[in-house]
This record gives sequence, C-alpha cells and structure tokens, in this order.
Amino acid sequence: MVDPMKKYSGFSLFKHALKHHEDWQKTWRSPRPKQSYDVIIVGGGGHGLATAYYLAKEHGITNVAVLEKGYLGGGNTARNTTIVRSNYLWDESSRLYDHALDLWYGLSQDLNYNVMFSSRGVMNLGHNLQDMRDIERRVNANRLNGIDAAVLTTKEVKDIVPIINDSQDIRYPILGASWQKTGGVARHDAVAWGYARGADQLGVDLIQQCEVTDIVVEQGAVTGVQTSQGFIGAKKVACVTAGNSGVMASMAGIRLPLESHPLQALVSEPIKPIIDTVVMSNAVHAYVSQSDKGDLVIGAGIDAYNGYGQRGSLHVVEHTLSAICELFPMFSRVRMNRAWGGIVDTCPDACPIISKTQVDGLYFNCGWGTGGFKATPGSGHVFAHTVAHDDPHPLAKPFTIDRFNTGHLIDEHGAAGVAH
Amino acid sequence: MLHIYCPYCEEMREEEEFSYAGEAHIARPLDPESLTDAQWGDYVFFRTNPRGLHHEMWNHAAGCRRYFNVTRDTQTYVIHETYKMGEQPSVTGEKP
Amino acid sequence: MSTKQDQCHRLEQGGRIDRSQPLTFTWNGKQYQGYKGDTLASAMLANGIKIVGRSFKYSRPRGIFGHGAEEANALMQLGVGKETIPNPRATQIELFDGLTATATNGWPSADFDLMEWVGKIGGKMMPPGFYYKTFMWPEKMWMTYEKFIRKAAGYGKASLEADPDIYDKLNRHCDVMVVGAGPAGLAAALEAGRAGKRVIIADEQDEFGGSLLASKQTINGQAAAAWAESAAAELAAMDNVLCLSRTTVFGYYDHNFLGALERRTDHEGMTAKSGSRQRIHRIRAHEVVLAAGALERPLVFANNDLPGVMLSGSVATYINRYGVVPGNRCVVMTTNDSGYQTALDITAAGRTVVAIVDTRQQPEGRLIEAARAAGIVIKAGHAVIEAQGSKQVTDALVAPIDAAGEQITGKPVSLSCDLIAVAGGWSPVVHLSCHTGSRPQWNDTIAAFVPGPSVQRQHLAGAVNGEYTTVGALQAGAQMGALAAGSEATTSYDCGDESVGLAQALYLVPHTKPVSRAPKQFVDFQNDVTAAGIELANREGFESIEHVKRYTAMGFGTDQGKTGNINGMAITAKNLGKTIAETGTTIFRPAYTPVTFGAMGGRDIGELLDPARHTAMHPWHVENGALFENVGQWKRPWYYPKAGETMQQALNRECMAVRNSVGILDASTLGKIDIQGRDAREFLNRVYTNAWSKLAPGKCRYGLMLKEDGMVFDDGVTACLDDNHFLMTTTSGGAAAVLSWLEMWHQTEWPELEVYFTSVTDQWATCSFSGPNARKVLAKLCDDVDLSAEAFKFMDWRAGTVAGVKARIFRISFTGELAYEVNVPANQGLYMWQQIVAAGAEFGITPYGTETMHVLRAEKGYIIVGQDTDGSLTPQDCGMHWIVGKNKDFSFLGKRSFTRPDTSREDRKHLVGLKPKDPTVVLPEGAQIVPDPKQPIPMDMLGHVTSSYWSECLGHGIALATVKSGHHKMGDTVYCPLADGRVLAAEICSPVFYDPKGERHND
Amino acid sequence: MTSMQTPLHNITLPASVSDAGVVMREDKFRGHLNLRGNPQDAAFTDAVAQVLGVALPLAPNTSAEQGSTRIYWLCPNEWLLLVAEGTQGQVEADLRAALAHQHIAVTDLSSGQTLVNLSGAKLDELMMKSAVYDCHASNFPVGKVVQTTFAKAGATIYKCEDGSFDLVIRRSFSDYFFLWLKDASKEYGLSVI
Repeated sequence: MVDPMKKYSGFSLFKHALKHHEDWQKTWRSPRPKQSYDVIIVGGGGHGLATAYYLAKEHGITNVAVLEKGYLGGGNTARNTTIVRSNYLWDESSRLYDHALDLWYGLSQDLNYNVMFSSRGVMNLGHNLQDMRDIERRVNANRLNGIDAAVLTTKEVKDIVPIINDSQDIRYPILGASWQKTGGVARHDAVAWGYARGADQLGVDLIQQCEVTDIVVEQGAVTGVQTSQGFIGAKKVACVTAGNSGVMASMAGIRLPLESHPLQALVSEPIKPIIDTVVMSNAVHAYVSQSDKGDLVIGAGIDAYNGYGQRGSLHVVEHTLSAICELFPMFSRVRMNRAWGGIVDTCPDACPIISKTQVDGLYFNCGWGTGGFKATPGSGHVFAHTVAHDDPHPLAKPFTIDRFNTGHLIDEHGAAGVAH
Repeated sequence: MLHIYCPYCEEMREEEEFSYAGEAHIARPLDPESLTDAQWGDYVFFRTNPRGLHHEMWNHAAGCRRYFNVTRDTQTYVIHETYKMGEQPSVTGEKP
Repeated sequence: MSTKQDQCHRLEQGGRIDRSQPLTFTWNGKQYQGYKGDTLASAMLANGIKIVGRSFKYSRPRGIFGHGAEEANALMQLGVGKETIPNPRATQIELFDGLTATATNGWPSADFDLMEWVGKIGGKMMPPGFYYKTFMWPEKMWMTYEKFIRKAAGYGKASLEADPDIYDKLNRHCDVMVVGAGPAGLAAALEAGRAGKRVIIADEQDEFGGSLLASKQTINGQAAAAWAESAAAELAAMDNVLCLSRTTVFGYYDHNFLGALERRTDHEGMTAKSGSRQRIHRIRAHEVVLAAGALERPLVFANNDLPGVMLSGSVATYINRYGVVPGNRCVVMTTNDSGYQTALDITAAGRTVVAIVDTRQQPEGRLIEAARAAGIVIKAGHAVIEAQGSKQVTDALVAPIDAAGEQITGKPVSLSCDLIAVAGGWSPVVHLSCHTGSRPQWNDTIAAFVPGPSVQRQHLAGAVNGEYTTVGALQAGAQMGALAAGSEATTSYDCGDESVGLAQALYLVPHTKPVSRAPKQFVDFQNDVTAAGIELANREGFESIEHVKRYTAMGFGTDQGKTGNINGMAITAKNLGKTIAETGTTIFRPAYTPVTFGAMGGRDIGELLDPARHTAMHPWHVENGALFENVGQWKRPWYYPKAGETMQQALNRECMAVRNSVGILDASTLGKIDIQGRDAREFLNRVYTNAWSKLAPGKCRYGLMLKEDGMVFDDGVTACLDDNHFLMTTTSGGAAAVLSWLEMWHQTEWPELEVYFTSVTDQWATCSFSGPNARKVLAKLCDDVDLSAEAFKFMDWRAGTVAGVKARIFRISFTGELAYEVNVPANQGLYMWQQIVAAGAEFGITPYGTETMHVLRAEKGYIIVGQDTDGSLTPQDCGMHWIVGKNKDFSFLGKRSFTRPDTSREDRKHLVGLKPKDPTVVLPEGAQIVPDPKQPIPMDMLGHVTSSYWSECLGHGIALATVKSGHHKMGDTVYCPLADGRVLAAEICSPVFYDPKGERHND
Repeated sequence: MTSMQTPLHNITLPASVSDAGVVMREDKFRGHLNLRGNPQDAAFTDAVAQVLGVALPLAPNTSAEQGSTRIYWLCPNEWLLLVAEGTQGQVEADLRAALAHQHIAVTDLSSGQTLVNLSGAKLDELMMKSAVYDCHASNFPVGKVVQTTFAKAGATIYKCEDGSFDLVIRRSFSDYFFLWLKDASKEYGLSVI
C-alpha cells in the first residue's frame, strides 16, 4: 500500500508549496543490498522496474532487489522516442503489445505518478503498393484481435496532419497510412521513476551503482550474482538489461540470438506545437512526434554494425532528416538541437525474448529491438508472472529462446518502427 | 562514421562504401543434416555479440565487392585490423 | 512604426564594427540602427534594449547575457513568413540591413507579459517534477491538461511554408583539422600549414581570432587583433589550407570524422540570393586539433537572471569588439582575476565601475594593482548575493562572505547599478571531445572539466585544455599543430606578463535565506532551473547527475547547459556531500550548436531523395501515358490508361489483350546475374532448392532461393547459356541482395568453387510479349530461329537475330500464355521495343504494366516473392514441394531448417487460391481470413489475402492467400470480415485458376 | 532513328552557358568488358596481355592504357576493359579463345554502363559534393581508378591525364546521375559537349 503521506496530488503539491517544498520525501530509498533475495532483477530500466513492481504487487514477492549498474532508467528508457502503440502484425506480438497498451491506460493512477501517457494517435505511412498491402493486412489483423486500428487514405492523413506533404508528385508519395488512435507517447523518464517509486513503496530494494560482474550458477541452478558491491545471493535472477543482454548471458554461459546495434534519435529546438500525433514512415526511415516541451522528437534508422557506444554514424541521421524534410518541407528551417544513440538488442525476427533458460532460476527478458519502450508495462507484467511461477505467462509463451531452435519465429520486421 | 581499410583495395574508405555483414568466422556446418535442431539453430541465429573486440564481416559493396574481416571494438569503435577472407585475426583479446 | 532610436550605449569609437555602414533592423516592430560588424545582440545592446524574451516556465523577463554560443536567453524569431527561423541566438546573428526579429515568448509582448503573473503566482506550485505529481485525476482529463501545458511549449514558431532555400554538402579530407581559430587554433594551423599539410581550420565567427579580437594584449609586440589578422592572412594565402569562417564544427564522430555547418549567406539576408544558404562540410581528418576555447561560467545568486546581469567576458567583448558598453554603472563580481580586466575595460570606456566585488578574501597581483591604480573600489571577500530590480537591474545586494564562500558574514549593502558583470571562471568546451565517447575529467587546479583521454587522433590546445593564458594557448597550439603535422614548431610566442592570482572555485553564492526560500537563484536560464530546484531533486532522491538533469531539465535547452551545467553539478555535489569529480558530468551530444534540418538533408530531397532507376524503354512508357509504380528504386509502368478509362477498365483491356492476342511488358528490371565457371552448376545446386546438374544448354529452369531458415527469399528463371555459363534472373527488388548473397557464399564458404558472378541487369533490356499471337509477332522479326513449338519449346532459349539485332530469346512465361522474352543489349532496348510494338500492331499488341502482369500471373497461381511470401513461408508452404530436390548431394541452403519441429508442422499457413462466393466480389488484399465470422473478438484467424484481382477473362474475382492448413482444406468456405462491416465468403481452391494443365504456354 | 541509344540519350540539357564551371562529355558506345581471372596465374596474365597488347594492372586502384584500350583494376581478380566502339565482340572472342580452359569470365557490359568525362574549373568542388572519396590530386593521381559512390549511385572514377575524371556509371542510374549533376553544378554552370 502506498503510504498516504507520500501520495502525490495537486493538494499535496499545494501543501508542500506552503513549506517551500522542503518536506518532500525521497522518491525511493537507497538501501544497502541484503545478503540475499528471493529474486534479483538485473537492470533498473523501465522493464526491470516494472517487473519488480508487478512481482511485488501482483505476486506478493517483495524480497526483491533491482540491481542497476548506473542510474535507474538510464539506458534505453532514457533514450527512446517515447512512442506507444500495439499495432503489430502477428497475433502473438500484437496481443503482447496490446496487453501493454491496456496497462498504459490507468498507469499514472496505478502508480500515483503521472507518466504523461498521451494517446495522441500513431500513424504509419505507406509509400508504395506493397506498403499499403502490408498496412491493410496489419490493420485487419489488429481489428480482429480487438486492437484499435484503421487504414487512412492520403486525404485522411492530411486531415489529421495538415502540415504533411501529400503531393503525389514526389519520389515516394504518401499513399495512405495505418492509424492507431489509442497509441501515443509517454514521458519516458517518468515511467522508470514511477515504477521505481511504486516498487520501492512495496518493499523492493533499488540498488544503483551496482554492476553485476558475474552470474553464479551451481549445478545448473542460479545461486546469486557477483557485483561491484559484492556477492548477493538469489533464488532467481531475472535479467532485463537491454543493450547489455548478450554480455549478461555470456556470464551464465548462455548464447542469445541477439545483435546489439546503435539506434539514433534526435530532437529539434523547442518550437510552438505544430504536430500533435506521431507520424512514422518505415519506407523512408523516419518518425516524428512533438513533445510537450516543443521539441520535435525524431527517430532515425539503425546503424548496421554491432555497437555498444550509444552513438552511431552521421549518415544515418542525415538520411533521416532528408526524409523528414521531404515529408514536412516546412521543417527545413527548423534546427536539430541534439542527437544521441541507444543500444538496441535485435532478434532475428524483430521480436523479444521473454524466457526461462537452461539454467534453473535464470530468466531473460531482452531483444526488444526498437520496440521496448511501448511494451514496458506489459513486458514487466508478463515477465513478473514468468519469474514468479517459473512458467511463462500465456502471452509470453511464444517468446521463448527455444523458438530459434523449433523455427517458430514471429517475424515482425514489417511492423517494427524501423527496419532491423 | 567509420573509416575502414579495405584489404583488397589497400586503402582507407568511407563507411558509406561498405555494407555490414555480421559476425565473422561462423563456418557453415559441413553436414547440416547430422545436427540437432539446437545446433542448427545456434549456427543460424545465435551470435557472440560481445561488448569489446568483435570479428565481423564487411562487404566493400560500392568498391571491389569483396567480403573481408574486421576486428573492431564495439564499445570504442576502434578498428584494430582488417584482414582478408580465409585469414585469421591477429588481435583476439585473448591473453597470450 | 516608431522612430529610430539612438544607439545610446554605443561608444564614439573603437571596436571592429564599420561605422560607415549603418544598418537598419526591426525588433518587436520597432526600427533601430546598428553597424556592419554588429551581431543582433550587440546592436540591441547598443540601442539599450534590455528585455529580449521571457523565460519558459515562469515568464520572467530576460536580457542578453553572453555574446556567443553560450547565450541562453536571447532566442529570436528571425524573419517572417516562409523565411522565418525559430530560435537563433541574437549573439550569433550577424546584423544585416532590413533584419527583422521578434521575441519568441511573451504575451502581449516580451516587455509586458501577462504570463509573468501566472509565473509569479503559480511558480510556487511548479517545482521540478510537479507534473509527475498531479494532473492525474480524473484519468481521462490528462489530455485536456496537456492541451494547456502544450500552449506554453516551445520558443519560436516554425514556418508554415516550404523552405525557399537550398542546402548542400561537401565531402572534405585533410591531414590536420583545426577546430577553432582563436590563438591556439591559429597557431596550430600556421604550423601545420607551413609544414605543407592539407589543413582545414574552421571557426564559428565571421572573423578568425576568437578572444584575440576583443583583447588588448600584444603578441610578439603586435596588437593581438592585428596578429590574428596577419595569421589569418598567412593561412588564407596557403594553397594547402582551407579557412572556413562562419563555420561551426557541430559534431565530432568516430574515426576523426567531423560535421561542420557553414553559414554562407546568413549574414547577408534571410535567404540566399543564389546557391545554398548553408553548407555542411563532412570532414575526414587524419589528425584533429581541438582548439575550441572555453566559455565563461556565471555565478548562481538570487535573481541572477535579471536583464542587466551579464557574463564579465561578454561585457568586455561588447566594449572592445563592438564598441558597445551595456551599462553605465557596473558592478563586477568575480572569483578570479579576469573580472578586473573587464572593470578596466569599462573604465576605459568612460563608464563607472561601482565596485569590483571579489569573492576571494585577499586578491593580489598585476590586475588587482591596475584596478586599484585606476581608482576602482574593490570589495574583497564579498559577493553579490542578489540582483534587484523589477524588469532590469537597479541594484546589487552585496554582502561579505566567508573564505569558503558558504556563509554570509555581515550585513548586506545595496549598490545602485544597471549592470552586473559576472566572472565565475571558465569551462573548457569539452563538447566535441565528448561526442566520440570520451569522458571529460575534472581538473581541480582550474576547477573545471577538461577533455579526457580519447581513442581518436585528437590533440588539445589552449583553453579547451584549461590553458587560459594567450601565450599558453599560442604555444600549445603551435606544439599541437606541429605534432599533428609531424613537424617541429617554427614559432615561439611572447605576450608579456599574463600572470594571474589563484581563482576561487565558487558556484552557488550564499544568500541570507536558505536556498529553498531565497529569491530564485538560476542555474539554467533557458529551462528555469534554480538552485532550489536542484536541491529539491536531490532531496527527492535524484542523485545521479543524469537524474538531476532529467528531473529538472537542466541542460536540455538549446544551449545544452553551456553555462549552467557545471554550476548544477557543483550544487548537486555539495548537496550530496561529494566532490564534483565524483558527481560527474552529463554527456554532451552533437550538435554543439543547432544545425538546420535542411542542411542535414542537403540535396538528397525531392527527386534526389533516392535514385529513380529507369529502363532503356522508359521514354516510350512516358510518351505512351504509363502510370508508374515504385518497385525498389525502379520506376515500372503500372498500367497504361487510355483517355477516359478507369484503372479497372485499363486492366481489363490489357489482360484481355494478352489472353486473346498479344501484350508486351518491359521486364528489364528483373535482376540478371551472369554466372561463369566450371562449378557454376554445383553452385546453383547449393543455393537453389532444385537440381541443376542436368540442365542442358538452351534450356531454362525456375528456381527458388531460401535463407538458411528455410524461408523463401527470392525466385527466378535461370538459363543455361553454355555448359559452364548461366544467366540467373532475380526479382526486380531483390537483385542486389541476391548478388551479394551469392558473392558472400562464394567468397566466405566456397572459394574453391570455380565460378564468377557479374551483374548484367543493366546490360540487357527485356521485352516480354505474350499471348496467342506472340509467335506471329516474333516470326515477323526473326528468321534465323525455328520458332515452331516442337523446335523451340516452352522453357527453351535461343540465340537469334530479332529486327536485325543479336538477341537472346527466352520462351518463358509469367502469364500462362505463349510468351517470349527478347533480351537485347540495352543500347538497343528502346529500338527493339519499338520494333516489336510495330510488328505487333496488326495483332493489336498492347503494352501492359505490373498490375496486369500481377493479374495474369495470379490467374496462373504464380507467386510474387515479397507479396505472396513474407519471409515466413517455405517452398512447401507455397505448395511447391515439386521444386525441392530430395536427392541432392549437397544440403542446399535452408534445407536443414525444414525438419525443425515448427517448420515441419502440417498445419502451417499454406498458400492457396480463394474464389469469392459472390463472383462479382474482389477480396481486398490484406483481408484477414477466419473460419467463423461470428466468433467474438479476438478472432481465430487462419491467414490473409496476399493477392487479389478481378479476373476479366474468368469473369470473377480471384485471390491468393495464406491459410492455416490450407492445402488440407480445399473446398472449405472461409470468411473475410472487413472494416466496413461486410463479411466476404470465399472458397479455398487451387491457386491455379486459369489453364491448370498449362496447355496455353506450351502451345 | 538509330537503333543504338546511349544511357544518357534521354537527358534534357540545361541552357547552354559559355563559361561553364563543369563540362560533361559522354564517351558514347565505348566497349565495356568485365574480365575475371586469376592474377597469380601467368598463363592468364600473359594471354590477356597478348590479346590486349598491354599487361593487366595488378596493383589495387591502378589502370593501364594502350591505344584505345584502357584497363581498370576493379578487384584482385576483376578488371574492366574499355575498348574501342564496336570491338568488344571481337575482343571478347579473342580473350575466350586465348583463355580457353582457364577459369575466367568475360562479360560484355557495353550497354549496361557508359563512360562520362567530367572536367572544368569547378570540377574539384563538384567531386566534393558528389563523392565521399577524396578526389584531391594528392590522393588521386593520374591513372588511378576508384570504385566508390557518386551521390547515391555507384561510380568507377578514373583520373585522366588532363586532370579531368572519367566516370563509369550504370545505365539505370544515368538519369539520376544527370539529375544530380545538373543540380550540383547549377551554381557553376554546366555544359554538355
């Protein structure tokens, strides 16, 4: 239960203002690690913190530590373009993402932390006939799966985004789009902080600056982790370390079907609001939305090479901005303020791994590629179930590592925001 | 923006001339039919993906169209060596 | 329009402006005058303009604070209409005649802003993170709250029209790249240039010289600015040196690659008269000398954001470089000796220095003596703890402080003034060095971060490395320039006595009230981040500097924390009882200063966004009214509508022409790979699913290519030209990928196979004509090949002469009709096309495009890879068991994957035909297929429609689809529930709708 | 009309300028042959030299020239032979005869690509706009051959004796190439001869 004294509200803000904000409490404790835990979650990003929160809230497992080598929410949670949608192609993935979308609604209230989820709608543009066939296919599949989806004509696209270039006389004209009105954006940092605060209040220990250096396995079962703060025992270890999953797996002697790539994004200088939906174009490799601060938030393509540097090559960003100027000629005089990179762990089928491993008590949740942020609540929710029951949540079942041996891949390259 | 020495053209070229071709030294099994599904899956899908030294293949796509190998640090992006197909790396990170 | 104002703050003489060239500009609707050589900021200051904008959150009045890239307040809306540019800094806008600028915030105006009251009243309710704590109830209201929040978002406005300007890029290469043309950069470039190296030196300002342009020092006996001029002139005269002024190196990328933005015409007007407005230089350098200098740090005290509080070095720059003195009565607050120079400059400009407030207890040295000698009051051991005034500074509240700079030790006094110049020390410009992953390192001696170790071939010279004296910068520059050039430095420098006393490391100035209750002490002006805000963030557990940044938005502005970050880190460190080194810094990212989107896009927009590839016959298609479809980069004729025809009518006409007589298709875009070598067959055996050992010269065979996962990847017909010579065709979009695929296997796995691959896609033009009259057409043009059905069979090819041109004639068919593909060298492609069209005229030969081709092949059940397959179908799933060789020696690519448990399932999705129950219906492509349309959502789905057309010749709709277990469900009825509520029923059938026995193409 | 059309036959010429900074000339209908073979095999190199009258260049990025025949090194076992218009068929036949039973390939590409010469006072800047490769004289001596990108297409670039560049461009990209060239040389003036 949330301590009523710590509850956030307009009223509490007013009360604290009278006291010059001097009495606010810590958002989370900074405990020293205990000797052992029932569950150790490696990785204090959005997914890891959500996993901890739901372990405590839904499964009553509160003897849990989240170990974060840097600071909470400092990895891809802090570096993505904050898009939330669930219009994936295949039943398995769209249901997983839609489970997440369901949780996005009401998440602020559940966490008592405003994650600023804003369902401003997401459109994926089609630029050639095959794009439009794929869009029709995906929208129909979404619809019959109960997921909000529609196909837009070029005119409907223009009605929703009046500043878009709808000329049919350009290199890759817009032929239409898929439209998920219930998708949108959220405040990425707040998601991590909200889950962190929620988990902390339920008794989870959040331990920052604690790098896991080894996963200790005895007789095929995990017994704990070596960390920069010493050995910490655990009955179960759950790795949720996007951008570092391969490195973690190798500690336990496991190989994963992953490659880690730089994925770049950029923001413009803040300008007065001019676009209030999310526009994505897979064909020309660009997507854009505008934050509540006024920045145009733009996602670029993936750099082809493996890279953990959180930076990529300039030509990828140049390519994206030429596409943006083509879609929105009026943005040409707007200026890029900052570009950065994250590390995306990509699977061969552009779908995640939410899985037990051959090591007892060791679990992995990884490989989200470019799709991790939007899945945060759902990912944490089904992974918590998987860890708690040592058995995959029904929605997580298709996402085992074993699918790469059986051949049951779920190819989402087409529906992922960016080719990878 | 990587600057890559093509061991066939014998000079440095810009990244835009190349395409990346994934981890190097993954030999195709000689007798695929004798492998278990897990062994086959490992060959097709599973990768080392290290943070640090990585042996990888690049194709000089806009140049000589040769595939070759690169030893590159995936953290610093420093390229330690490039070498021709069929050759072995001299920089391996293993302690002598 | 009001009248022109006097330049009341302009000095009679001095500065590098050209008083003979007055320029008129308009600010917020009023006209003013400045001079050539001014920045907009210096001209505004000259005219006494104090308030230049309103702050983001609290709508506080803000004035010009700095003089360059560090400026956080003076964001302009430059120009109007389609020329407008949001957010450039007044300090970086060179004045031109007719310049128009307005403030980006403030309603009704920046001077009188009603939002200020919202800020004043509501500000208390808006500490960092306030929005995370509220606006949560009721749930649905957030979008409404957000609408109001968004009203306050952003600074300037984007234009609503397309950009009238163009931008371009140059790829540059050099031995030595020098970033910055201050003393260090100039000295470095001189050495490298004299050593004969290819050198590029870039500086963001219009003139080379950096700090020297506003300096009163001498270099080797010459005035500093004059030395800079002569150095610049020497560099400009060297053929091997490229001097780029007005060029900002915005990003430093891996392997010594730099992006630099040159503003080519922005100093002349809003748009370029000809050529590009801005240009990006993409620079690959062997060695880089970073000589980017340092930025002055402000001090954090109460109301330090009031207009009239400025950086000390900026005040000096305005005086010395622009002949503008921003105030008449000035208080200088300093933690180091540099403030004294500013005080002396102010005095020399004939204005009053009320006092130098030095936070050090006992400052001593050369400059202190000079100030004393000039009669300036020095209040040592004091600090300005608060600026006072409503819209601009009227007083400085000064109090004695302890040696640590933490406590006020006596009663504050108020000094009347209109300018507070603040000298808080210097922060090296570590930004570029950070871009490549290098972490800055804290240097206690200079109380600043300097660039850390780097894996790049990077050298540091001058203030960027904490070397703040001019002579030190020059000498380091010379050394590093020579080092980068592999030479010895040729020049040594003497700048006279530059000795300075120890600086004090002070960031947050104490106030009589605690931080949480004192008037706002600003750290980051642009995002209204205060010391209290940082304290609150720390109190709430946001301890990592990245958390502080993200919780308070410190450093997220367009200045990226150039002035605020170090202070924020210092305050955090103090709150947490850590050192700044332990607290660490956030990581700077490109761009150093903002870069125009259009410039990043360059000329790769419009028609040049992506190459459009054309076949040899393209002009004919255009002339004959074809509409085009993008297929990969190719432009392919889609269909050829005649006047008044609907698309469907055109397709029906084209289809029936093929079925009844003859039609012609440009098939040149198919990928073509010439394969030579004695192991060519073996190679084909390995990459295709079927067997190639026995294909005789003169014969063709269809092949399917798989990835190792067993899924269909490409297909096409391969012809045996000679025993060791084959011609492979691929899909139009897949040609490059297939060639790379073949080369990869050959080069990496099977180099022992004697085979060579050469792309001949562009070499051959392909006229594919089909229909019952195809042979008659060919017969008119070709008399050296026996065209009889017996002699020239389906899936044969022959060399022959067609219309006098040596050709390869392939008897292959994608339409199900008798068909020939005539391949000729592409130089004769258009000619050949015209000859065939002419020969076919008597048969009504009809050109058709991709859409008709799709209909015709679908009637035959032929797949299109990428449309009917999606990377998840095996040959067996496609019903093509017949093409999978069972007895091949070599385990061909992908074969092993067939036996995996999921891949060998019997109930996988299979490619089948669908016949709509209502013959007039055409199922929409992409429709999902369900067994029971009445089931609740989520529905059990079987597959989807991959291709679907009206078949004019059959008189009903046809479709191809993937259906779960489809091969075992022939005759079953399935349903497509559509978005519009219709449910279309269809029967699962063979995908071959037309001529199932293949009699027509064998004819 | 003639039955032969070069890849660039369809271009629309810009208004002619007298002092054009960039000059383009298409070397129409040149014979282009792609040759593959083992450079370590003297039987191969000798036979080729015999047929062509000039030895194959074996060092990376080099070329050889003899009369109207020019040879570009493309990769260790691949060369582009540029021969006089109309002779490619004979040269191919001669090579095949001389190299019978060797592991070689000869492929006629005369229609698939074309040779374009670029010259003019603004050539250096045009090349900087168009190619990521360093075309500066210090890095690109006369006779050097480089396969690289030209805008978003590929090109094989050769430095001629007179300082101009010969580019081999693919037919299907030639309209794009010319579109780019027109755009990039707009500020300098373009003349097509």
